[in-house]
Amino acid sequence: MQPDPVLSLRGIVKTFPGVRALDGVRLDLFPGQVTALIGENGAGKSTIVKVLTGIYQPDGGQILLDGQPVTFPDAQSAHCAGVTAIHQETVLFDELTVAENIFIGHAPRTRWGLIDRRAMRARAEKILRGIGADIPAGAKLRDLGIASRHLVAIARALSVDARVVIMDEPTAALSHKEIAELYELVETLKRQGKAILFISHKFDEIFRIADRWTVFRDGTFVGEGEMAGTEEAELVRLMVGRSVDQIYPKRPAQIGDPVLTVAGYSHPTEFEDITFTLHAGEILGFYGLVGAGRSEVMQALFGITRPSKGACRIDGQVRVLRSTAQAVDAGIVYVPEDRGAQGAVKGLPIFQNVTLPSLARTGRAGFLRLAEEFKLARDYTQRLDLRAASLDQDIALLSGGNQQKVVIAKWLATRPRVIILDEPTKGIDIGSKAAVHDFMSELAGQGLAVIMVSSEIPEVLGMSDRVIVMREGRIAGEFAGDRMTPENLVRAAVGIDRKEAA
Amino acid sequence: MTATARQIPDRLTSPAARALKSWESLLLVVAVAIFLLNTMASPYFLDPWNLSDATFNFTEKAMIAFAMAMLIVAGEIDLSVGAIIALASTAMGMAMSLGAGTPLIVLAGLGTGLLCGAFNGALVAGLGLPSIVVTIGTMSLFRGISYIVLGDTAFTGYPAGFAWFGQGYVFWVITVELVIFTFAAVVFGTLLHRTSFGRMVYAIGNNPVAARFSGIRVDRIRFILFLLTGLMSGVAAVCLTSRLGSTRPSIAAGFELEVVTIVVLGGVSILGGSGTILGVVLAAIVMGLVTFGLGLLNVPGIVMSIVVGALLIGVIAIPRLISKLRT
Amino acid sequence: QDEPVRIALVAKALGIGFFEAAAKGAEEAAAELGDVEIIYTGPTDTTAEGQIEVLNSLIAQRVDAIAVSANDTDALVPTLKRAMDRGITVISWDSGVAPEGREMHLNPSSAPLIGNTIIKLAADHLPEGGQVAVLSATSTSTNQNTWIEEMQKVMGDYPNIEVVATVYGDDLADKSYREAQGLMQSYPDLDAIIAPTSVGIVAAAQAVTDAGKVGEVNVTGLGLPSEMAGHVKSGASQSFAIWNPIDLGYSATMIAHALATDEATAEPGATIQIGRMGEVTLDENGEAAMADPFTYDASNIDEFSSIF
Amino acid sequence: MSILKSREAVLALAILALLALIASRFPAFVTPANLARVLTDTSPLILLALGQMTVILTKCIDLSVAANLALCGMVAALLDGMGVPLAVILPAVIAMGAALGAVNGLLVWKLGIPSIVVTLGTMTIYRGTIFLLTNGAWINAHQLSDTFKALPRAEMLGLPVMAWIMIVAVLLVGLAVARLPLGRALYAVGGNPHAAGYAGISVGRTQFAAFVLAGALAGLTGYLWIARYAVAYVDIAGGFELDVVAACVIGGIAIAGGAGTVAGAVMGALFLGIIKNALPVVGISPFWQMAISGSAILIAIAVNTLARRAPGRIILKREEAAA
Ligand SMILES: Nc1ncnc2c1ncn2[C@@H]1O[C@H](COP(=O)(O)OP(=O)(O)OP(=O)(O)O)[C@@H](O)[C@H]1O
Ligand SMILES: Nc1ncnc2c1ncn2[C@@H]1O[C@H](COP(=O)(O)OP(=O)(O)OP(=O)(O)O)[C@@H](O)[C@H]1O
Ligand SMILES: [Mg+2]
Ligand SMILES: [Mg+2]
Repeated sequence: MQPDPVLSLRGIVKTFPGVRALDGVRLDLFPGQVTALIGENGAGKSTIVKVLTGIYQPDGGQILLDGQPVTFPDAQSAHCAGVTAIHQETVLFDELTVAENIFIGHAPRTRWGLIDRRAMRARAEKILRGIGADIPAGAKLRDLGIASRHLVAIARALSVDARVVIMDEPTAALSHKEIAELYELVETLKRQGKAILFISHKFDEIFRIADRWTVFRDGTFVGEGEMAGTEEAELVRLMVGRSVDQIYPKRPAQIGDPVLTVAGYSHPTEFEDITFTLHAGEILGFYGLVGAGRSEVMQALFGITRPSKGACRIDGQVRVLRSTAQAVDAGIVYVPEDRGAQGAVKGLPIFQNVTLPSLARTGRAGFLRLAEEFKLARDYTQRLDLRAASLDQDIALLSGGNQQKVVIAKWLATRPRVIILDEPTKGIDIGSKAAVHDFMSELAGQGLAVIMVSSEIPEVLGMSDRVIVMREGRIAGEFAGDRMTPENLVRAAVGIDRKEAA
Repeated sequence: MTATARQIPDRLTSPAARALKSWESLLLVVAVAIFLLNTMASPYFLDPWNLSDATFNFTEKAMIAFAMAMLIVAGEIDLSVGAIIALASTAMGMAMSLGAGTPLIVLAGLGTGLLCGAFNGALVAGLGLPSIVVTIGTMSLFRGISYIVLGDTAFTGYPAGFAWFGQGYVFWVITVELVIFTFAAVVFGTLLHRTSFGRMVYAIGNNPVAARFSGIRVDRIRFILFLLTGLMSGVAAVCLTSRLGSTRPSIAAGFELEVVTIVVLGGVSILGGSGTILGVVLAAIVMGLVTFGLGLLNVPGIVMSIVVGALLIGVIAIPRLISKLRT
Repeated sequence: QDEPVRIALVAKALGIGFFEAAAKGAEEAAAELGDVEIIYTGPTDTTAEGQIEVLNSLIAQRVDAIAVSANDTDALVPTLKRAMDRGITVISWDSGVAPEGREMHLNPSSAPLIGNTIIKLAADHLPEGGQVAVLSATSTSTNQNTWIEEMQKVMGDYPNIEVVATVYGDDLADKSYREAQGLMQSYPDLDAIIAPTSVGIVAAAQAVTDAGKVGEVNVTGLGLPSEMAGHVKSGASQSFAIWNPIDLGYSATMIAHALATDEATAEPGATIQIGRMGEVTLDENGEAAMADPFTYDASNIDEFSSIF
Repeated sequence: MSILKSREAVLALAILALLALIASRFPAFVTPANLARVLTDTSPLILLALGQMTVILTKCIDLSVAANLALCGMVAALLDGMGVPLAVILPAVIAMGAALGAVNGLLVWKLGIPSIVVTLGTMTIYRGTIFLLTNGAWINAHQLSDTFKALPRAEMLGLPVMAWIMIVAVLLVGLAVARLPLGRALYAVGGNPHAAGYAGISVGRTQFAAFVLAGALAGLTGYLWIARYAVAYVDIAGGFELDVVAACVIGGIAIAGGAGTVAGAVMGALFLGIIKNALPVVGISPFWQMAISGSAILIAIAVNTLARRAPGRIILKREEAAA
């Protein structure tokens, strides 16, 4: 028998200029239960979170708390009503202390209206201890590493006496050790009778912790139900509107000659002695925990950071890569992990984003030729099945997945020898993910050498011909063929071998 | 997978339709309105020679404004342009006192402009310091060097030929400065809107990190933009020195803010990433018309600056206010 | 001729008491002459570029005469030449422009006389001799520099007086104040500050008062009675000098009118009638001096402080 | 070691070194009486730097502070001329300064116009208004009442009231920034404006508050300035806005917002103030002063920015640490 929902949304509508992000959706959250919210990129999941936390005002519909209609005119009031969230974006401030980060907006005050720093600190320490985080409450946030920051974000969500806790893709930036800790936390919260809304694109975790599910598609509600007895395929079908049969369509490719040889690449603080060879037509996976330094190595190969030692050969020739421009000239391109900051040039139209590194080819003598640019952009974006209204639309108006396609198109248009994809499917829904994988296979099939950095084991195993595992800035192992098993990868990534030896 | 490929149209709105709704058309309307107002307000306004004199109110500042516009589009700013003029003018005076002829004097001015630009560029692009504060510093430094060289003296007695730049006419009422201004407008307009370089400038202004991750040599372009701004300050120094016929360290005081005002009025976003040279040209003309028209009515300069300040805020605020009231 | 004669009186900057007083004198001359329209104008701050923009608009209005107190001897020359090319009479007054840029220049007084006066004002109160310092306006202002130069020339007449420093207050109250403070700091035995500028003298007197050195350091130079009245009474300034700015504006207008209507021509040796002020004679540089500076002290300050 | 890492400590050392350098050429400069004088002279810069700091923390800039100061000062002088008692003038100019700041703040908050554009415009408007008020005329010492002029120079415990007012303002702003939710919000808004919205902090309202504070301080300084120098005219404190920004930058306030301290701003202003006061005294030619202060600014920026640069993430553990 089902208890009454703590929080219900009915007929919520939210429109942005040109987009109807939510179109009369409903959602129920029950005490002591985890409800998973599932949907493609741009389905409106984060938007509903923002409506629930008072950041956006709905254009229509009702929010019912214990059956009573309420409004959340700002973030404060949602807080007071006991609704708290770990947002998809980080909501933290570098220059403030951990305690201040946890309590900003609702800090305890003294009689004089001043912030009561002692009380704030004590309460912060208590919360941090409660989630097993060993972080000094007085430290400045900027001195913390990524994992600690995440714990602070969680502590912040727990700092109010919440009845409803929302987690919007909380695991996207976590490695599996922290993910395991998060699961425990969710269990604790459930036991405390809190209602939890859990948003994720990863089905394994949804099946592991959720009790109920709700699916959105294109801003509309398409269904809800109990987790027990529901098949993954059914959820996927509801979500995408069709069935997605093959998730990892790795085709056997013709592995050719070595294209890229990296020998002894080192950096004073980030990585050391990186040595590997990449062949034409090969997909080389790079696995490791978040913060293992994979992105750092890739960015050095792309000329962003300079290695202090080591050499890199392309097609047998030694190339010194001091800038991204030189890397592109040498035929190495990089699809960054941080799409918003490093990938898309928001403010420029799609076609200009695509031609940015190819202007020498589309133009003549330094002058632009728009017709050529449109042609190039059209060719590559259509091959990637981009969904856009027009090519001179600002890239910022596209959904995350489509922005990723533009960035990939941008690099393919330079006809590279090596393409590095850093977490190419992070935060991408299952349908688009399949498209990206499909396309990677196709590229490799055409003889392109591909490096894929990923933190998802199924993806690494499903797509790679060979896997290199990194730990703390060093190569911890290389696996191919039969040795490419989840156990081997995880052992190498967390360094279990070493611990056992000691 | 190409089976499902859909056609994406290149454009939904034609460039002409866009132009009609642009900032530049608004400025054009403002310029025409002020022109008509001036014609009605003063009988002296519609006189070719007077209009020709009026161009001096903006030509030198506008020359710098073109380069500054590119710099601001790229997300940087240079507040030292007035000081560069002072230093370049001082260098020209030194060249003259060493017996140099007109060509060498001009070269000294342009060269100094380039050097100052390179100095700013090295600090901003090379060391990665924020341009607004760097150029507040070099603003004192460059002008300070002028003061060290000149003290309370002045350079006078430039050769007769040198007067051509700031006082000469190319044809009838068309001044040399107006020709340089027009030429600079065309060159910078082409550079920003028709070349790969210009495209990269926009990319840097919108997202410098992503621009770098797209294989653009961001720092090199920033450096070049500071060089260009220095160079154009040098050109303005040649014109202004020639027009004044003398050099003092206090020359071109306060130019930087007027240049920035022209650029911003021209619709260039101070946050970088958007704006056009045409807008800057129109803004320069609007400023010139306003100051000259009010000057003919003997309105004190400070009252004119109120008008310019109000214009600056008003032109930006009113469209926003209207769209706010609509929703 | 129905059109009035339009004479533009251009100040170094608007708002300075000295020039406002001169404008009064110009209006007085206009009333006396009849049929004369005075356009009193000037830039907002004391820059040559600002003055040029003002001059351009005057040229465009085809005024009959321009009488300018220049912010820069040389920088205005090309513009003023253009004015003369278009048939406008150009003279300078108070602070001059180079001879190519004007028909004549009206000095408020003769430079040697002023140079001598300012040092004499200081020396008169220092029978034993002592240290004096000069607080000037901007380093580029022509008249200040000429006066200081003339002062240096006659230093031989005051053997016990030592000029220890020349500093610049840029005609800004706060900078002048700070410079005066700096002088007292650097030269603890300083006996007098000579400020041949109306902004500087007031600021220096204030600084001396604030430093509690009234009676120790005497502030003198050129200033306006209305602005200096308080400091004379407090004793911060024993005496100072100035010519009458009303007379100066009056004379400049008279001369501009005479030249514009061809009643007189500006050439060396020419004599020009200037109404109640009598006449002036141009020297070989085309310069003329109006009158001697007049010294104000406690005995006569009240009489003049309400006038200018 | 960690003390040396703090920007404020480095700046304090720089100030001491500067004083030592000056003292070696001119010992009288470091006498307590003279230092008190320098402190008093620098008070306006410190007061404005406090306001500017809060504005810069929120990712804005206020170029209109000097014009605001001049306008409020002129109004104070005019009110005094009308016989209004000082007890009324003082709150009136502070309120007026705050109102002028509020105009900036509203344009930034409600219309989203970049602050540099807004304040570039209001800077000329405010200054022009002074001209309209007085037709450009100066108000001189003899036109100001004695009580009006006396307040900032009256001495208490060896320091003029002007310096005491500054000290009180520093303490109050320091307390507000450290202990009021609004003060902490300044850092949040400047450090991560997007996230501030999620934390329930209105970016626009916080920026508005910073502008109002900067304006109120400018209004107060306007009175102090006019009373101290005993003269009011259009061009008072012309160009001072850039000195104020320079003081903040020297004090380590990040121009990109979100980082900086009250102590830093105060010391940045003191650093500039000492240089400005010392140069005439130690007998450096006036023509060198500008170049020297320009170089000082450049060196300070370079040191501040390079010191702040992130040292990298340091993935590689040192062997001994790992063991
Ligand atoms: N501030 C905004 N302005 C305009 N459109 C917006 C805004 N925020 C969201 N949208 C649009 O609303 C839709 C829903 O976005 P939302 O962020 O809720 O998706 P999501 O389901 O969270 O996707 P993802 O899985 O990628 O996080 C998208 O089309 C998005 O482009
Ligand atoms: N100390 C930190 N402070 C801020 N951000 C961090 C920190 N550590 C890691 N990150 C961010 O977290 C993300 C992952 O870290 P990082 O890129 O170092 O991991 P990686 O092992 O190189 O590879 P991967 O991209 O697979 O996670 C990046 O976006 C990075 O910017
Ligand atoms: Mg989302
Ligand atoms: Mg990474």
